[in-house]
Amino acid sequence: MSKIDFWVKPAHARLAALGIVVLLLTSLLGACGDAATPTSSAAVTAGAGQAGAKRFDGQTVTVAVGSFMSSGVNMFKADWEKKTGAKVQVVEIPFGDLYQRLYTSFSTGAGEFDIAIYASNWIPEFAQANYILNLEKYYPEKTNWNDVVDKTKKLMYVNGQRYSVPLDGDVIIGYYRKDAFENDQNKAKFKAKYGYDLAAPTTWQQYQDIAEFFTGWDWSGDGKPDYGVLEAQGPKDVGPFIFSARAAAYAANPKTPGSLFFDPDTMEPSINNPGWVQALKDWIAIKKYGPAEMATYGGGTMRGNFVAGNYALALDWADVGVQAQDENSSTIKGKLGYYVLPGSKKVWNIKTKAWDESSEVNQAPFLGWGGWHGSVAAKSKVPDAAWDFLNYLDSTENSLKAVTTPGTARNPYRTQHFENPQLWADSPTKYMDAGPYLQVLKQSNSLPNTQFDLRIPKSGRYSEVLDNWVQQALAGTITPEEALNKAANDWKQITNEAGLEQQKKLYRELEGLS
Amino acid sequence: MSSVKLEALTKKYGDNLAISNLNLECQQGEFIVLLGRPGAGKSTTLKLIANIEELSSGNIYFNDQLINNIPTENRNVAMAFESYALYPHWTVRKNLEFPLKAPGRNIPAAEQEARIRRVAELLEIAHLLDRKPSQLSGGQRQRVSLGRALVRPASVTLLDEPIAHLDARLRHSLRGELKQYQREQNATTFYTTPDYVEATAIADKIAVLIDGQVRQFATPEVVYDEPADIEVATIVGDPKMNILPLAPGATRLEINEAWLQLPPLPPEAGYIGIRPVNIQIFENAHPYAIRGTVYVTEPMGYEQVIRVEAGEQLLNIKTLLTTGTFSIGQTVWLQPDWTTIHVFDRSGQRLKGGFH
Amino acid sequence: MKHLLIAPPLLFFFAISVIPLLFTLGLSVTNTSIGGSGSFIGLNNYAQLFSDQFFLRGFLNTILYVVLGVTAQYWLGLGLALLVNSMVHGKRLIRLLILLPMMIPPLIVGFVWQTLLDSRYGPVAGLFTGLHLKPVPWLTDPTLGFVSIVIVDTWQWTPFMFLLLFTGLRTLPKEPFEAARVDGASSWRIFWDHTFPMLLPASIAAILLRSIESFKLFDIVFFITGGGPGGATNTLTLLGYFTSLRSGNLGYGAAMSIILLLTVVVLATLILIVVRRLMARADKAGQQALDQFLAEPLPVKVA
Amino acid sequence: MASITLDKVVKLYGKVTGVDQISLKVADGEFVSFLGPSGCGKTSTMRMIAGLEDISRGSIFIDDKRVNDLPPAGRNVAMAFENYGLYPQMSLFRNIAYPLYVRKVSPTEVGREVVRIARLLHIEDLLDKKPSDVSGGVRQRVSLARALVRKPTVFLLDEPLSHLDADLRSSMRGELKRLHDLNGATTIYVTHDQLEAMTMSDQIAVMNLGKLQQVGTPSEIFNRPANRFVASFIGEPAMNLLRGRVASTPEGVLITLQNTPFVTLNRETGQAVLETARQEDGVIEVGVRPPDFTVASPEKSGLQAKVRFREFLGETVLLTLDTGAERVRVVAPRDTQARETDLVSLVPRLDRLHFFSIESGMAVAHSD
Repeated sequence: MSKIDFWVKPAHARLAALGIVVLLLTSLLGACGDAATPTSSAAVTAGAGQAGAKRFDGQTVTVAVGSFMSSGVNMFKADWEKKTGAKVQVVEIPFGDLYQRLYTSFSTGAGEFDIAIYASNWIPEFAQANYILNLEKYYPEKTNWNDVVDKTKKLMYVNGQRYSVPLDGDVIIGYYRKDAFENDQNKAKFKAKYGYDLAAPTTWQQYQDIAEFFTGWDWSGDGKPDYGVLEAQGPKDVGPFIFSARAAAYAANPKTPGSLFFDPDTMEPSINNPGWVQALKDWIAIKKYGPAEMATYGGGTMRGNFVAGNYALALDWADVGVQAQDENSSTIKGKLGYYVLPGSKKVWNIKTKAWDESSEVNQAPFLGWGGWHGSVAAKSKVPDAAWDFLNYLDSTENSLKAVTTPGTARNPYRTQHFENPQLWADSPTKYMDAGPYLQVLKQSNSLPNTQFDLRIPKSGRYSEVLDNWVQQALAGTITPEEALNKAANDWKQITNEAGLEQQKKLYRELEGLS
Repeated sequence: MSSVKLEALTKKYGDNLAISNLNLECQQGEFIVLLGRPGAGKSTTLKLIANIEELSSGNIYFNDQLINNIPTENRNVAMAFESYALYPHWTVRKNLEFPLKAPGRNIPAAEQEARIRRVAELLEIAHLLDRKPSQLSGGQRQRVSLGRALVRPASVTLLDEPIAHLDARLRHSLRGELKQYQREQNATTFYTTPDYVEATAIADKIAVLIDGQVRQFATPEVVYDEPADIEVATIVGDPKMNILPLAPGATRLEINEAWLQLPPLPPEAGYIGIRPVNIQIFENAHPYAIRGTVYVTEPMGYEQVIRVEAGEQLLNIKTLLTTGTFSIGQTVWLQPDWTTIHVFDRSGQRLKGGFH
Repeated sequence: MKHLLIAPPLLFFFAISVIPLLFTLGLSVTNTSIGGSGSFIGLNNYAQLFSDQFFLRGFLNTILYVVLGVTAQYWLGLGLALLVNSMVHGKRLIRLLILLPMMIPPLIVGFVWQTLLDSRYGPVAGLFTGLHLKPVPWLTDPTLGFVSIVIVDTWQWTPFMFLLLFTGLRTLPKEPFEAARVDGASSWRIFWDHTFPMLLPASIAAILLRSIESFKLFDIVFFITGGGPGGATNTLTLLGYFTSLRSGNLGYGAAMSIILLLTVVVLATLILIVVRRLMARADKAGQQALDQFLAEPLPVKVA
Repeated sequence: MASITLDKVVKLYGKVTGVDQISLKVADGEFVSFLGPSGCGKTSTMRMIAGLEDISRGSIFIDDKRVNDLPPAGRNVAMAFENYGLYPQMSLFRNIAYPLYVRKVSPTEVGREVVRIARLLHIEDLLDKKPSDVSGGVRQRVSLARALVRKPTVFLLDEPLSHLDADLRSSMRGELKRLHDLNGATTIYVTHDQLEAMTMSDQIAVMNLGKLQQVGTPSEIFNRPANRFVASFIGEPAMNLLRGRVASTPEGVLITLQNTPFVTLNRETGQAVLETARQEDGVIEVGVRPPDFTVASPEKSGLQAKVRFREFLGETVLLTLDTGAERVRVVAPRDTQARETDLVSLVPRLDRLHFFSIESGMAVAHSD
């Protein structure tokens, strides 16, 4: 997940699902669909086997990609074309429409796209429906497989087979304002008030204390009162990911693995258990430590505001780190500290229906959204070239180039990306003090209790329902308990519609249970 | 330059009969005026001839050839619309040129130019040739519209109230010139107007249209002197002809306790008509006269019109101003000149023959 | 022959309007989702709609947006139109200025208003603080969020009303107004007796157009509040969009569309009826007086 | 009832002068027409009297009260508009009643007055109709009724008949005149139709290009036009204006047209003509109305002319003739024998000749 809101807001809502419904809705919504229709010309030409010709001469690879990730593809396009003789046609699709476009294209067998670059959360659904190619037969030729971060590797397996090529790593981490935290006066004041040292929060309670502490006075020195926290609490955006990330510490119990979203034995939703309720209460509690507008912020607006400098704490993917380096919009370059998502000393146990309390902090970093992956369409007529292009995008050299270039929407996902901070300092990002940043990212990716996002089919609907009810609780119209109970209710219905057994089987498999 | 025959033309708009059983026949080169009140069917008749409106029934012949099924563009008619219908994006010259350039006309450029010149001079718009319609006054636009109809030779020229919006001076001079021009071109012309003076002045023959029918088709003199019925009689002439109803078999006219002996009339006579100039008016009691009260007087230059209430009637009298000065409410005496009366039957039809 | 000629356009119309409508109707009685085929579930979707708290809120919101927004836009637009119409100089410039909001893309409108209403940097907040008032959470309080959307919608679409009403005003004959002045009527009376009734046809057209458009309110909400907080500013189109096309619940979304369509039709009809009644009543008073005096013999001699 | 006085009234539209220094007195109860072609300033003048337009300079008095700054409602004038200015959304009843409603007259009184006026104008059966449902003639009468119902001190009528068809125009002309005769209210009537002005007015104020050309009774205007404009604007067909050479002879002052002697004037008339002509190369403009020529056989002495068109007008014929350089129109009895292309001699009536200065266009003399 990178750079721009999860729910991209297109200037005209593009309504592009099953064409016909759209006609009516279009007239009602006052929106107009202008979906680009790429021409498919994926035929393998005779030239492919001729002597002296390049490997994929005359082939055309059509790539469907979420529009804000396109530069991470385009920057390598020309080189690969030159090398292989193939043509690459990039179809940029606004993120909001990406799922529908891919699904429609795949399910109608239009064979529009050879490569889909999309959220790894959808891999299981597409793989199960045989929309995307099992890549096992290609993987032996991949030389840098081992270098991929473990958790990212796992995202690519369905039924023990790999279906994608990784292009991005997504984990949510915490940010704080190093400059404010290291100020002696602040430190003393904080200690006096809360009885412990001011430092990056390790529990959500500390997070809340710090947020409170930095709210309502001018610690940044710009003459206006500042805020303790900034999170993306707006509707229809990244809210569900941030909220799930907060819930993980309370609800991802290492004793009952794979129980963050559902009870893996019954497929009963977990999201209304006291762990989640606590997380929601926390989330509501920090509203008063941020600006009122926080209630409307998506990921993009949150990032833009945070780097403007009036907030002590934030939660986000790797993006805030990169955005803070841009001196044109950021006032906090070099003032940023990082931490693995705070944890909790109590964690809910769905089996005993009680809190497991401990002096150890339960940390459960959250791989929200999972990152951009590329798959080859099952119907592609040029699978070899498609694989080759994806592999090229993920080559050791190119992936490093991509993750250190701003605007590519690709974040580190290979161990080599974390190893050499100097490379980051020298890259176009000109990252200042990349060491701690990379350290926290790497750690978040590799803790034993790091949690995957919900990846079973209909994850979008689960997410939307959760968002709707959580928004109500945030607005104060209903209680947190009520909200999550209603959400759980709706989740049950969605699960039933999709087929409970089928969902359970896949959920268990993806969570590593059997 | 065709003869035209209209045979039992009928035009319905829904249930509304705009033209009913209209018949008319004219020779090549004749100047025909369709005279009638607004709504009488004048414009509709022109549109039927041009096939802008579709006939409900009836036949139209040009030169004895049935042309019912020939589309407008092939009828070779030229038409000036009352609403002008100029091309707003073209100059006056281009507007005039357009009919000459139509496919199949093949008029040499020099002749085109000569025709435009001639028409522009005739209509006094030569100095306006390079302007666009939006830069013209209403009267100028009407002249351009008229010019567009006159500029090319056509089987029939149709002019729908073509000079209605011009000032009096131009109207007077133009109508003579227009007729002269059409005569030179040997053009068959249909011309509509609600103004009887215009009609009698310009027409070879007038067709008086009432309720979508031709009531009388004759030379101006005949229409004026021998109107076919009461309605025709009251359309032609200003002020209107006075129409007096007669009791059945009456031998005298009784008004305001006085009576006038009538000339011998046929038994079917229902009305007599007297033109306003044919009634004498006296300020003092006069033998052989009926009494009336002045309703209003209207002096106009050398003449005056006096309306007099006499019994149920409001009679128009036209006389010289020197006859006397009358004021509203004054009692006067009237004496018709029986030698000039028109006699109509009960249905309003003219009775033939002399009665004096 | 002539009827044959209009057949192709008719078929085309049928194809682009009736068929999709029927398709949507069909879809609305299934549980089709974007991921697969659905099966017939009768009126379940509709039944569910009426117990769906988000839908009901969105429905109510939509109606309120239409009623409040269009009312505000109408009176403001009318006021501006009258003002500009009475100006002697600078009409062109002021007209252009008034029309500007309408021409700004919704994305920018959203950004501008978010900034204007921001409780930290916004000039509106600045104004409140300047007056020693507490800054108001325009976009984040459920009620105020709703009000803000009405304000922004009004800001953006009053120009449209203005344009229609101004055009309407300019096409009114001048003479009745001069006659009324000579007759001795005050400006206020002239407005109520003449301007307003004579402008009614234009007003009806403008109100109908804006009402139907308002039912489709989408972009401003999408960009400013995203339907929040807690669904307080949701509209039916926004819900329909998210339901059908974001979470792929096509059957349910189709049912929403059908309800929206029905509501638009019913409300537009209602508006027409109400306005017709108004027009009819306007002349009733005079009619009654007339009846009264024609009924009884008069103590005057006819001249 | 009231008198109206205009004192050097000027109306400027930007830099254009619409009305130029008009001074005029309208006596109490008079019917005065403002007559002139479109754009001559007659309507502007009336609108200034009504208060619908600002007065740029000068003063307007109603009775002896200066009304420049009074709004229309304060002047107690009633006006009928060229396009009637009816209230389209109101019934005819409400239209007529409106000025009374506005003045908060009691409903009983309103009803009585409206019906009284409606009967006077024969529209009492149509009062429940809307303006769009009735003919132009009825609208015209409603417009008048609305003006009459108020019993104002001044009536202002702006081309009230211009949109009626000929029949109706002719009968309404009479009705209006009678109405004025009956109620005697001071009336100002704007028209471009000389016939309307001639038939109805006590006084006619002829205007052109924003300036007052002549004020007088219809007879004065017709028989003694003050200048070339008035002479040709009044009377239909228009007066013939012919160029004549002036010479003094023992018998008197001889006018020659086309090198043939035309008339010899007596000393009195002749002197004025002679004096003007002396300053203008010996040339004068002779005005002869079309009925004031007699058509005689060509051997008779008179203006030699060739008939170009002969147009039948009913009682008379209108001849258009060429006299070499000029074109002349003559209205003659219908039994006149002259046909197209015939040569004739035109003999003028000596007591109906008018003489204008070529340069200034001002009347020099009238031979009556």
